[in-house]
Amino acid sequence: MATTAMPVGSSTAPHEYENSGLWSWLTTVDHKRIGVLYLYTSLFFFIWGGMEAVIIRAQLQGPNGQLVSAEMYNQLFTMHGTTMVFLAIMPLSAAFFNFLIPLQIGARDVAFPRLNAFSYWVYLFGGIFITVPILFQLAPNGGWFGYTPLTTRAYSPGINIDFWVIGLQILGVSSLAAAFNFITTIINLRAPGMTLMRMPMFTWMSFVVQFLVILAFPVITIALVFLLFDRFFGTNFYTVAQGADPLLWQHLFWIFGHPEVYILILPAFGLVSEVLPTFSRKPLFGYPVMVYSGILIGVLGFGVWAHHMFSVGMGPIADSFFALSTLLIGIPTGVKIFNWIATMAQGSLRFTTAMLFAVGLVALFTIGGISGVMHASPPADLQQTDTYFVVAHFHYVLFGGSIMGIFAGIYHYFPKMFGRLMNERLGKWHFWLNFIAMNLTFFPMHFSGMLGMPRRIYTYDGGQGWDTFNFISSMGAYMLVVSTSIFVFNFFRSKKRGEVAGSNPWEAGTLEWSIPSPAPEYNFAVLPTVSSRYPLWEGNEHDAESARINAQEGKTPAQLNIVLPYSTIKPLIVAGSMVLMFCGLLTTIAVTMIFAAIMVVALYSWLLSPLEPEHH
Amino acid sequence: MANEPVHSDPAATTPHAAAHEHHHPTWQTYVKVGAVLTAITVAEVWAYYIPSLVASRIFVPMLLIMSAVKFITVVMFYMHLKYDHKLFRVLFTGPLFIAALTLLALMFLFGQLAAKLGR
Amino acid sequence: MWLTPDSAMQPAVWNGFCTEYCGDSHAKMRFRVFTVRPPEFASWVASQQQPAAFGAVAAPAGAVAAAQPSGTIEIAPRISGTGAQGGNDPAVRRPSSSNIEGPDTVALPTQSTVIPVSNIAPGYTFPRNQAQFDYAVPKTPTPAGLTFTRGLTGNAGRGQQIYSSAACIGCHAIKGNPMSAGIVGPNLTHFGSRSTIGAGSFPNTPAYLALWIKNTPRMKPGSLMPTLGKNQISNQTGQPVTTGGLDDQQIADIVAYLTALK
Amino acid sequence: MSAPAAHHYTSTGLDSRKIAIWAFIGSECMLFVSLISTYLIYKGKSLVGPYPHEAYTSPTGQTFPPILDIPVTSASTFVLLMSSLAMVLALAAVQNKEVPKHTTGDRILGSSKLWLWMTALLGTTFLGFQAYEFTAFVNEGLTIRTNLFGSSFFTLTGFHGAHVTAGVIWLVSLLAIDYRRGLGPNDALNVDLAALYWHFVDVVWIVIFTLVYLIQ
Repeated sequence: MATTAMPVGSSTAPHEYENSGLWSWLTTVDHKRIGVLYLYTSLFFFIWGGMEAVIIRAQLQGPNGQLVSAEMYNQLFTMHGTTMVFLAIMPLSAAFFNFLIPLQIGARDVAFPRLNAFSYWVYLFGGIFITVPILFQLAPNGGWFGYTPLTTRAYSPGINIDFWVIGLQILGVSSLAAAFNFITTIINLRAPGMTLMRMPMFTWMSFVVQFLVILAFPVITIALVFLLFDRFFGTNFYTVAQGADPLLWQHLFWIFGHPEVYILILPAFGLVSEVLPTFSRKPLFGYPVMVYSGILIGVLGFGVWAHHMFSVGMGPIADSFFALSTLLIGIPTGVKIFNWIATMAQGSLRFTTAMLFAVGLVALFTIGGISGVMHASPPADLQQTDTYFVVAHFHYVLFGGSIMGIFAGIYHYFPKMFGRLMNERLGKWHFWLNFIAMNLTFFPMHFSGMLGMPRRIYTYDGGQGWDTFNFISSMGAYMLVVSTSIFVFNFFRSKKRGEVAGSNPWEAGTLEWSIPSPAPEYNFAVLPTVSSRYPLWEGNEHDAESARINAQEGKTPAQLNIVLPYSTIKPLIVAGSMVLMFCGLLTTIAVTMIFAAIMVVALYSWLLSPLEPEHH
Repeated sequence: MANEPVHSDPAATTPHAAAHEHHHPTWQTYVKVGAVLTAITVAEVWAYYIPSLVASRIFVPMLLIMSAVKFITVVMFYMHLKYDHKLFRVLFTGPLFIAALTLLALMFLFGQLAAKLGR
Repeated sequence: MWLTPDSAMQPAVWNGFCTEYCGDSHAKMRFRVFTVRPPEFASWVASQQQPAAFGAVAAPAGAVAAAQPSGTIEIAPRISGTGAQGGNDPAVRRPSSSNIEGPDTVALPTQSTVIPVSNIAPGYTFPRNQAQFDYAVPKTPTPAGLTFTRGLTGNAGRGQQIYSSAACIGCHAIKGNPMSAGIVGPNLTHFGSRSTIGAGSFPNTPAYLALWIKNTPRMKPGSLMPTLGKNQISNQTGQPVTTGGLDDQQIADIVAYLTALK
Repeated sequence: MSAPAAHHYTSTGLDSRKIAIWAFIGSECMLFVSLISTYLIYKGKSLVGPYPHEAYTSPTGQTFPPILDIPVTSASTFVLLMSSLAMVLALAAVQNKEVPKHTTGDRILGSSKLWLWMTALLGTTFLGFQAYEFTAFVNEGLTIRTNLFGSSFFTLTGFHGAHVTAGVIWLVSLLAIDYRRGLGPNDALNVDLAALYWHFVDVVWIVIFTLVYLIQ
């Protein structure tokens, strides 16, 4: 199944992916196509999670809402949280990891292309596994955090929580596999001359994120194993009657949970750090400071987890330690905000849609950051925890932060992915509607939160001062539906009829803009050399020479004597059989045995087959 | 730290520099290391069988030190951390450092640290 | 948690919410905090420790044999829940906050009188006038289609017999009623003195209490109390309740009995 | 294992898979630390059932001796240590296969097949000890359900045992390849990966042995 040669694309209309039949997508190991697959799937789940949010807002529009029952509401808000965190924002970042990292560091592909395909397929099947139950009203209903004793078999006897526990284990495997892949890629496949301090900022932030993933996911894997054993094999990790302490779950979950929220935000920081310099026509201000603050956020991220647990009574020493470490981690985040502002200062700004979204992140994330620092102090948090104030906080940092950054990234890198520009007018409509709707939806939650409206309630009595705020939030949510549909329309329309973009429509400075759009399968005709942080802006003549060669279109791998890895279906089979093996826990053990056997056979056949044709 | 940038990155070495020198220790060294590990294990178990020592305050720290020595010996000699590229040291000690801190924090939070030290 | 009201504070009531997520009933886990003066608090505590105020069997070790009033209660006209901003179901209207015409309504003390701690009346001196703290009275409308026959009069004595022989004793305990020793459900010894039922879901008036007993899962989703009303649709089986179901008269009697348990 | 196409450019001159295995070991550190901290958190908090180091008499008068059997576990620890030694000798044998005989005096002590066999055998012996210990505990009334000690102990040692089993399967696969086409210096990296994984699993047992078995 050698890869077929790529037909010569005319420089006017960018070529579609050459053999874009279904089989070529199922067997692809090309990091760019896997990135596009991640993008499509995660946008679908983002809209799916958004629909869940709209139903929640419709139910809470007025007091004593009757739209959905208590059980259905609990499944909706649990799946809204789980879908948005694990199936939308992380994979949206993964889409950019996959697509951008090799291009930014001047590599032909990731270190382990087949492992990369495996992570995508595990994510897809895991996403389906955890999303389908809601159609049968069997979705997880324990909250995205799934605190025990509620989620133990005694208090959640149904199959709902089993879907959640197994679903998260599967998605954990996908993230971990991708993380090892990207750590090795970033360390080992940088172009000649690209030292660590010359890497683009997005790759740096991804580097920190991958370390967060490999260190945080094992902890939740163990927490989930304990819950799985408690639910299926009657062990007593969280059974109070046997002397166990349910706080063990909270601690293990949040040891993963807080690094997780940095996993969600740092890629958006990276994308903004690519967009702002490009449209300010200025290098990023204080590059080394941005790198070290990213690393500091990563490392400190493991020391702050218990600020989610100020109200469980850990005692003054623990509370004050975690309050201090939480305040401490605010500093590197603040440093980043100032560096972005300094990047824009005295820059010749061009407000394209991507730039608008990037500035939107700087503004809204700062609001979210400030409201976050407020409940870093335990006495304030005792009043705010589990109220809508916290809901407002994390929607400002997640929607105002991650999603804004990811939208900036989509508008910025759409030309490189599909060869066409997204429509700027629609883009501006999308931005302004999104900006207004976001504030309309989430700002009133600060007030209903401070007035004591608890989180996760499916209904509330009138006359407690919450009615108007909830009404405004719901109206804002409906506006978000409008703005997101403008984006979806713009996305699919521009793929076919967007204005054709050359290799560097924004005149950006980093390596990914030195190759044609959409990027050829082999990425770089010749390995680029790098002597500065912005090779296309400040590169020496050697860099310019390699950039010139790489800009030529229509070369086939054979002509350039480049060997590409075989496309193979094996990662998909291993991923599929692994997920079905997990399903065996819900059905009969025989199912697990059968698919475990298939998985091992497929795994051996994958490991023993050569990665690419022997180099003659 | 886990992801400290590697300063000694060979910036513009030829694409495939001669792989760093491969002078792995001889098998005699390995056997000696094996003997040392066995000796420490025997010492640990022997200490376990002395009631006065077990009751004394230094029993736990002593065992922890011996176990740490074995840990470092295996990691340095058998896993070649001593001879291989500095990058691997960062890749291993970073996570180990965070893991150790998490362990201590958890034991403190569940009151076991005081119990252990108070013994 | 410590609340230290300043000296000028008049007796007041505070709306409380449990914010720890616990599943379907999470939205209905509410409580009230009444700020009162120490002697009132002492009298409340003392009264709570007494055995049931009605129909208590003389406990062997010298318990106070409470009087045996044959209290009767008139169930208020049909329940309708007009929430403060107009419940969205016109048929359901909330009753005006009339006092309970019960056998032993206790005259409400004015704030200034200080009750000596020793003179512990069997009832207790607590601001129970709902109108005074309207913001603390739950305004949840009752589920549509759940009605109770009007104009029934319940007899507390008969209510106690029905209570002591029905499913209630399996989950509830009443100090002084030896038959009832269940610990799954809340203790009902001083149920009559509570200001709300279902953890702040509804005001504790006979009208709401009747509906509560008739079909608890519909009144409060996620509650463990089974459906007791005869031919009400039970949430466990989905079939109308036939065996052991209570008809409206029996429910009215139980309401009288519970309301008498000051 | 497919030998990597040698001409791939790497910025550090190291093989990608070795970087990946070290990152994997770093990640596994967090996995085992979570298991170990759970064991230490629940140490001494079991309400009922056989205890690790103290005798226990149940309300019904049934007495249970301290359940941990130090001599057997010390032997299994020694077996795992020796398997680490065998592993490192196997790696040396593979790396120096083509080095002329007279100079190898100080490099190899025997063929790679011998040492791979020894490692796999010692690993399986260790698993045998574990299986014996588990069945002995179950017979003495300590199952994964009995108490906190049972749950955390069986999960911790079970996870470690699962890793040792995976290691043995990996070694046997290497042996199969060695028999089919021999393992030369260019396969050295595949054996190196297995060696690193194996030593890590041994190091985790060193920590477990001290924290679980020796410290009361």
